[in-house]
Amino acid sequence: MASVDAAVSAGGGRDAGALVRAAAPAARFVFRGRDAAVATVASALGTPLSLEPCRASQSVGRIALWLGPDEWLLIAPRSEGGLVASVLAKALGGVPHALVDVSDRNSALIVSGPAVEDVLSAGCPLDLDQAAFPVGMCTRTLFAKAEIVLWRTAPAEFRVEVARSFLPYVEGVLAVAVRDGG
Amino acid sequence: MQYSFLNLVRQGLSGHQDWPAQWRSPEPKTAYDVVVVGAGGHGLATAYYLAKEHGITNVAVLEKGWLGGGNTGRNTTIIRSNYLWEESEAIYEHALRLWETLSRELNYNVMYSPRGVMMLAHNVHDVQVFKRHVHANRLAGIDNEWLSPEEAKAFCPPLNISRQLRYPVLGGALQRRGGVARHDAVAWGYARGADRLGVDIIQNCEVTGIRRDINGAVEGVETTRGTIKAKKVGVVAAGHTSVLMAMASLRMPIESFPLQALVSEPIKPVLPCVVMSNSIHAYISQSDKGELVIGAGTDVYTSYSQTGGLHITTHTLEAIAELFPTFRRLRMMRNWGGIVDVTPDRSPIIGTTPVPGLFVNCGWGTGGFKATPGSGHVFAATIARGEPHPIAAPFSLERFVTGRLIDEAAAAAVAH
Amino acid sequence: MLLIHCPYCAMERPEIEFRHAGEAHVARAPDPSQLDDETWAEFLYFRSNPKGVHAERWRHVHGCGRFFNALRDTVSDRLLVTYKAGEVRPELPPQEHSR
Amino acid sequence: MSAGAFRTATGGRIDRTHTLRFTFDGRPLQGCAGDTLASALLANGRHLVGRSFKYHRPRGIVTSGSEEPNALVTVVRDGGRTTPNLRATQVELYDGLTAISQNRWPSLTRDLGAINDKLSLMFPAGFYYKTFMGPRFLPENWAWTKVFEPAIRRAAGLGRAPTSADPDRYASRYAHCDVLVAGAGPAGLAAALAAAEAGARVIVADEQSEMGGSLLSASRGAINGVPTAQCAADALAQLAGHARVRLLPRTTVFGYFAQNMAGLAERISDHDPSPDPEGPRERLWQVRARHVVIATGAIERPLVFSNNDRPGIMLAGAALTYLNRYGVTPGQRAVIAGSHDGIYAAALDLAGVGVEVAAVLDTRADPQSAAMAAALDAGLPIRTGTCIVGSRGHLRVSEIMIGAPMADGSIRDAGRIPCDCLLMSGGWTPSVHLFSQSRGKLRFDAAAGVFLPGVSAQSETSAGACGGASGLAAVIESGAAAGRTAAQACGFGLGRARAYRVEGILEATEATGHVNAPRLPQGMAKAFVDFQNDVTSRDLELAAREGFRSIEHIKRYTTTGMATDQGKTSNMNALALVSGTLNTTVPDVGLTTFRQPYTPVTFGTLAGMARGDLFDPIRRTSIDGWAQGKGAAFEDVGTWKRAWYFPRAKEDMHAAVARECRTVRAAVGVFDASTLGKIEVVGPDAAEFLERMYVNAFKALKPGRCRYGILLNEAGFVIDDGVIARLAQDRFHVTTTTGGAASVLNMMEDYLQTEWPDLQVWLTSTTEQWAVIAVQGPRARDVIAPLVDGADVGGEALPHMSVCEAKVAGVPARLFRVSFTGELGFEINVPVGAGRSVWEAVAARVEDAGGCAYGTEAMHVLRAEKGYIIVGQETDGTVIPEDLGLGWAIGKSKADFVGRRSLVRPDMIRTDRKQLVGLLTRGRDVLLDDGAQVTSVAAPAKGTAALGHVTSSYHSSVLGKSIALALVRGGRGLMGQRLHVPMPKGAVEVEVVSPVFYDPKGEKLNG
Ligand SMILES: Cc1cc2nc3c(=O)[nH]c(=O)nc-3n(C[C@H](O)[C@H](O)[C@H](O)COP(=O)(O)OP(=O)(O)OC[C@H]3O[C@@H](n4cnc5c(N)ncnc54)[C@H](O)[C@@H]3O)c2cc1C
Ligand SMILES: NC(=O)c1ccc[n+]([C@@H]2O[C@H](COP(=O)([O-])OP(=O)(O)OC[C@H]3O[C@@H](n4cnc5c(N)ncnc54)[C@H](O)[C@@H]3O)[C@@H](O)[C@H]2O)c1
Ligand SMILES: Cc1cc2nc3c(=O)[nH]c(=O)nc-3n(C[C@H](O)[C@H](O)[C@H](O)COP(=O)(O)O)c2cc1C
Ligand SMILES: [Zn+2]
Repeated sequence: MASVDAAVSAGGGRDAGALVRAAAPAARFVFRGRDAAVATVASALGTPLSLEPCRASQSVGRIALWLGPDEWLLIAPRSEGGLVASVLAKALGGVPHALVDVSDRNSALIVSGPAVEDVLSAGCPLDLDQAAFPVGMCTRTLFAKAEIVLWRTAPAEFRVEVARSFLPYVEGVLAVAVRDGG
Repeated sequence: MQYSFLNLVRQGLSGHQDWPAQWRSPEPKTAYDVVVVGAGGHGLATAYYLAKEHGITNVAVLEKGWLGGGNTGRNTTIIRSNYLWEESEAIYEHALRLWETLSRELNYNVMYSPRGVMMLAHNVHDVQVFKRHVHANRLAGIDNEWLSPEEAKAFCPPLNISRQLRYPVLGGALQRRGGVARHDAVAWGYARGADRLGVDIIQNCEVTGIRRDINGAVEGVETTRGTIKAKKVGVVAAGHTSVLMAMASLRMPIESFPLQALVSEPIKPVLPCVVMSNSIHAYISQSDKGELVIGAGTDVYTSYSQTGGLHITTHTLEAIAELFPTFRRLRMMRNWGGIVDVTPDRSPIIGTTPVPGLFVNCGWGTGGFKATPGSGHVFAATIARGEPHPIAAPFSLERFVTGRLIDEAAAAAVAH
Repeated sequence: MLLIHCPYCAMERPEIEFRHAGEAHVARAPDPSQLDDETWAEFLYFRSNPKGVHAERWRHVHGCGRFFNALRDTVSDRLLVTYKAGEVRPELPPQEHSR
Repeated sequence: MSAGAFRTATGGRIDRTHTLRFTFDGRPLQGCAGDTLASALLANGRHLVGRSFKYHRPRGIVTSGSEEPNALVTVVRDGGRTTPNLRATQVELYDGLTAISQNRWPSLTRDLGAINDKLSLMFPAGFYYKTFMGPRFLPENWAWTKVFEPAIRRAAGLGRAPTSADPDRYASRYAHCDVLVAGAGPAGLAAALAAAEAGARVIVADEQSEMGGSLLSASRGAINGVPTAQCAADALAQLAGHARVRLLPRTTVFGYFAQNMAGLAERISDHDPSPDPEGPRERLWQVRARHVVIATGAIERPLVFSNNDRPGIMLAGAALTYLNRYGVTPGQRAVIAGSHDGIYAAALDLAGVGVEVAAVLDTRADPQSAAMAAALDAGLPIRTGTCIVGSRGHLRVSEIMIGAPMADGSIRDAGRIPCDCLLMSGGWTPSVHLFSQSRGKLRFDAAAGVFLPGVSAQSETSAGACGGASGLAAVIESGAAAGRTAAQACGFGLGRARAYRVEGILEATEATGHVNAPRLPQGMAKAFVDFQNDVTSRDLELAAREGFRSIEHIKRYTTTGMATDQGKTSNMNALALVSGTLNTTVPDVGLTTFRQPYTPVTFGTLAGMARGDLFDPIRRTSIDGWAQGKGAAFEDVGTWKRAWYFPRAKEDMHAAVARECRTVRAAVGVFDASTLGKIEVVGPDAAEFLERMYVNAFKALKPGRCRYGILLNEAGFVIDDGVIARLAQDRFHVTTTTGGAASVLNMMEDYLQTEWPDLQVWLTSTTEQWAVIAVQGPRARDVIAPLVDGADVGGEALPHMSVCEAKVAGVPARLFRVSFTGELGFEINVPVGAGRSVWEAVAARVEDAGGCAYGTEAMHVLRAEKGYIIVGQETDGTVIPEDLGLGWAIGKSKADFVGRRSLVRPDMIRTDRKQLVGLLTRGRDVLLDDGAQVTSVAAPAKGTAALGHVTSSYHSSVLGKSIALALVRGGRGLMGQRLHVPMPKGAVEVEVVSPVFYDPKGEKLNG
């Protein structure tokens, strides 16, 4: 911010610059279980499941978002849904756990751009500064009056998972926020 | 000196030099027949009726702060009696009848203003619930009528009845005898009335202990101004009830929550009645001074702090601005909180306790201002006779054991 | 709006992500049918509602979803400590009581 | 001279080359860019701007900031943008601004309401409590409600509310920072710089359009060699250079909440003559700061003397601001009075631009200061030991009366001084509002006579004048120190302290000046303490005389401090007066509570973007678009929109619902049940868990079968119900009511996590995973069979209350054989993404089969015909299963489940509880009202207790009559009896019947 004006306009300017787009269709599973099952899932999925709170892990397009101490949201390309389901089912065999297909439950948006923090801050009460919400952090939280799962995928990019029926609302609030520069 | 127009004129001519104190500030005596703990509207009314109706004048009302400074001094003053259950109808209607004659009774203009309380329905379920109220109330002889959206608008012109609203107004239940009163005047009027009958109102006197004799019966209270003896103690401490009852080792079915209210800057009259919307949490009227008086919801956690979170306020104003889009540019001038004592069934507790000589009147939660005269009246009778007044009887503590709750919340969300 | 440390997320989060869940350590009897009406009523309805340090339950409902316990001063509304469900109520350093 | 006769030739921060036109009460005037409405009015010699609340006294501009009590105006804009009660001192001038005065009729100069001033003896504080109760010969309250109260209401209020809806938008933002600095005067700027230089993330907010606070009003002196007036700009430029600093001008820190959360109101577009119609007008900031620096300055106090409220009487500090910041002189001949050195600086500056200084009156007997010496040097007429006792003038002060206090407390007449303005300073009150809101404890500084921040309750520091610092050097020093402390509190290093060298300032010798002992009026004259609410010294005395001791009582009785300025200029004066009258000390009387907001905040700002469609989420099912296409009417159920009925040409609701019901019974209907809550309960202990939660037995339920589940709360009352299917040994598909979805899941998690953590079972919400298409009616099987692949939908393979997996219309589905209509029924659950397409395939076949889509209303009628309950309609939180005739559902052999213990409490086993029954009206078409009461006689006496109430009432087109469900005391024992339902047009006779009106044997379930 070179001048007073620039500093001020970041608070209210309209050229703030953030883009909202739909994420590619995905297969999703909620996996819940205890330690034994967690390890099994990780190896079957090919992605470690973060045991550290509020952290995402991913490899080869398979994503595991920590949602709670016994709950992960697994995301894979839509086309791999069936495969993932069967691989996990097989691996988990007799291990107590819950694996529930929620592919259609959520929709996802990608919000990106230099003003992404301000735009999301129009509705999200969390500190989105990179020091507080680094790349790789994920969590359930609120966006205005909707619950979302927020995952920072890059310094200026977040993925927003939202229950399907809340999508128009979240998009509506985001549109206003983008227009207002947050 | 009687309050009257004539005396006002007379005093005006002599510079208002001769008005006596509205109440004394006496030193506490060592003993009283009855000690009332809490100089809110309910406690003061209790003392007034003890003296007036039961001839018990050797009474002290002990107040830890300034009289009327609890919820009596911080509520949105909505008065109505169109409650659902017969037990509730009885007590709130008893109170409403007293409101109608209260100013002259006390010789103090409490500015009771029956301008109508309208409760809005926003969905089919609301409509069903309110119609049930209307029918129940009519049977009980309590006025309550159903208004179409257009009738609601005619009664309250600034109301937005657009069908496009997120939660459109599908109609409303109107109690015309409902309204508001000047909250401070209620406390002051009862204080002056009780004082004139000989009651000692002792402010800045916090009760810190309840003394019991070897049989466990009450024999007095400890206060920050010394021990005061009394064989009968009535606790009327609203949000602080649990704290006081704990002094007698009693646990209560009560939790204390912050409840907020706010006023706008004063404007010329725009809102002729009281409007309540339970399902989107908004309560609004306009005071005689011109401010919009707006009630919000409770915070979710128990607290004794008389403040609340901003998000509760914003939530309320969202609803107000949606229902009254012409108010959106008006401004909040002051926001405050009170501590309300909430029972599991949102109905009060009035009566005896397991401790002989100890009486309690509490649990009015978010809606006890309207009950002030009736509550004081039946509680005075209960203390005087040592057994519950018939109207108070259903509101016993025992109901939580038997399960015979009087659940106003179940049927109608919040009850202001 | 309070700021509450979630012991499962291991960070402070804003109050609106949580749902308050009443007094903590009010245990449900293993076999309620053994209780008399008074004791059952005590469990259902009677609460300590203290002015001062209060043990209460919160759920991080719009977060990790876990229920946990907190000690909060109901006069200042300050959260003194939070701890996981099932853990015993922690002792507070003496000065915390007096605040 | 452009833009006003009272404009100085040079100086100030306005742009003299840029003239702005505006009108006040219709009169065209001119100002300059950079003016406020107040400064522009003053530049035109206009002091009279409003009328007071009660007595309608003519009033002028008293201050230059947000504390202004008098100069409230309505700014008129297009449409619903007109705004009342704005402070002229805060309204930034723009070209074309239209302002009008308030609370006067017919005009500001001739206001009929001023009669109140003449009659004021009848209107002391609290007069209304003492009268208006009669006359006795009229009914109680009649005169009050019909005559007096309406008159009082009409007289009260200030401006008028807009008459059309506000078209503007409001934005909101959460923000986080290390250090929030409230106020950007010298203290705030120094704090912000220090914190920023230490590396902290900083937000600086100032309510004014330009940052700099008192620096903007400085006329002399320099900091580190830079002229003071330039210093603010330099500091701001430096701050702007820090990437982690956010500067928010026009932003009021209005509230300080728990755990260092602050509420900020940013005004974005009101100062703009033609604001961007798309942009927001204001923005709410909810800032969570690790440390807060409060640098909000101090507020000057008026003097209290007779008629101290005339236009032309203003605060000395304000006059300095008008002069030095706006290039405006307050008049031609000024008297400057006070008990504080500030008066000398004001006098010197005014004299410097050619204003005639008629007198400088210092109430102090023997003041000694550099400032006074400078004034003496300049030859100004100074009188010490002198006070003001009154003023004269009609719409503007023309003369003041002065006196000399004598040793015995009396005052000797010391003459009169003609003038056209009086500039007063009763000393300064530190702005401890935010500190106090943070729940910090104030302390009384007896030496300075002010309340100052004492013990902090949160992580904050007060700096500058609000913290008691006096003199610019000390103010800056305290600001810089606060900034460093703040950064350190956030874990940043202390860093190098900047040095500030202040020169050439006329420093005050005392921080604030004692609260001026008021010079109380004689005779009829009034001395105002709270200007806006017209509270006089006499009102305060009266309150004390009437026994009000607590300042809280006095506030409420007299309304002092309760106006829109919340006593910013008046509270300390009131306090001094009261403590004098009560013969105690100021700290003993104490302050009233400081509450947010610091200055009023627009409702719209607080409501933010929550309006219209964004008020609350609008949730629509995947099939909703289809229903809209068919012209369905919708109803709100929680946050969902549900198709209510599907009217065809010319049909009203009644006709549509009747047709839908008949069609379902005769052929088949299709219904969107997607909003039902769904929870997948999985794990080895799933059955055990459900067994404990629900009243029903689930351990015995076989995979592939369903059971109707009833959920109680621990008090035994029904709170939810739904069909629960066992998909596998360890997997259940639980459904809940639409409204109960979230709370049931929460309750289940609660028991699982805290009561039975040992159970190995996990819950996942699948409400939004599945679209649910209910196909009900005798032809239901015919309709779906061809679409189903991989399962036998025959009655043997898929009996009532069973479930299977299959493909429906090519989509993997969970297919339930269940019925909420009493007809043969299926509920097809498919992933939401395929919901619409499967629905369309099913709906097409339904139509071919002579069926139709039906909405929630028909669903309600159909289930009522069968006596099926709806939670929330037949139940209201006070109903136990037995009341509903659902006792059979309770697992008899179960030792425990949620709510079981409560069912044997005394009140639950009473025999006269209300029980669910059916009611048939005598006339087949008479429809009972929902909620109508049931009585034993047709015309019960007033106050008779009802036997019960109607829970559901419909016209059944299928049965050709009206039906109702009701909860009636001992109802199951009253079968066949006649009761009555009082309705507005008279009681209706009803017969008590079984709640199952249709197909009591349940034969239709099998098609
Ligand atoms: C924001 C808000 C809005 C409301 N709106 C409405 C409404 O619109 N309509 C309505 O009917 N009701 C409303 N209510 C509820 C209503 O205010 C209360 O139910 C009612 O005023 C209670 O009166 P009270 O006399 O019992 O209690 P209070 O007025 O609170 O009096 C209790 C007194 O006990 C004193 N006390 C406590 N502990 C001690 C002790 N140890 N020793 C001595 N004294 C003690 C307290 O200081 C207090 O003065 C509202 C409440 C709030 C907070
Ligand atoms: N202490 C005294 O008695 C006294 C008297 C007069 C002048 N002064 C001088 O005034 C200066 C004081 O400097 P300072 O920095 O402490 O105060 P200041 O008055 O210069 O600055 C305070 C700033 O805070 C802003 N502000 C106040 N409340 C606010 C809120 N709630 N939200 C947002 N902004 C808000 C004001 O608009 C102002 O710009 C010094 O130069 C001092 O010598 C002091
Ligand atoms: C019905 C009602 C109207 C009020 N009107 C005003 C008002 O016009 N001005 C004002 O400053 N406060 C008003 N208040 C608020 C009081 O100033 C005060 O905030 C409230 O009594 C709580 O006390 P506290 O803020 O001192 O804790 C009003 C309060 C009530 C209950
Ligand atoms: Zn958490």
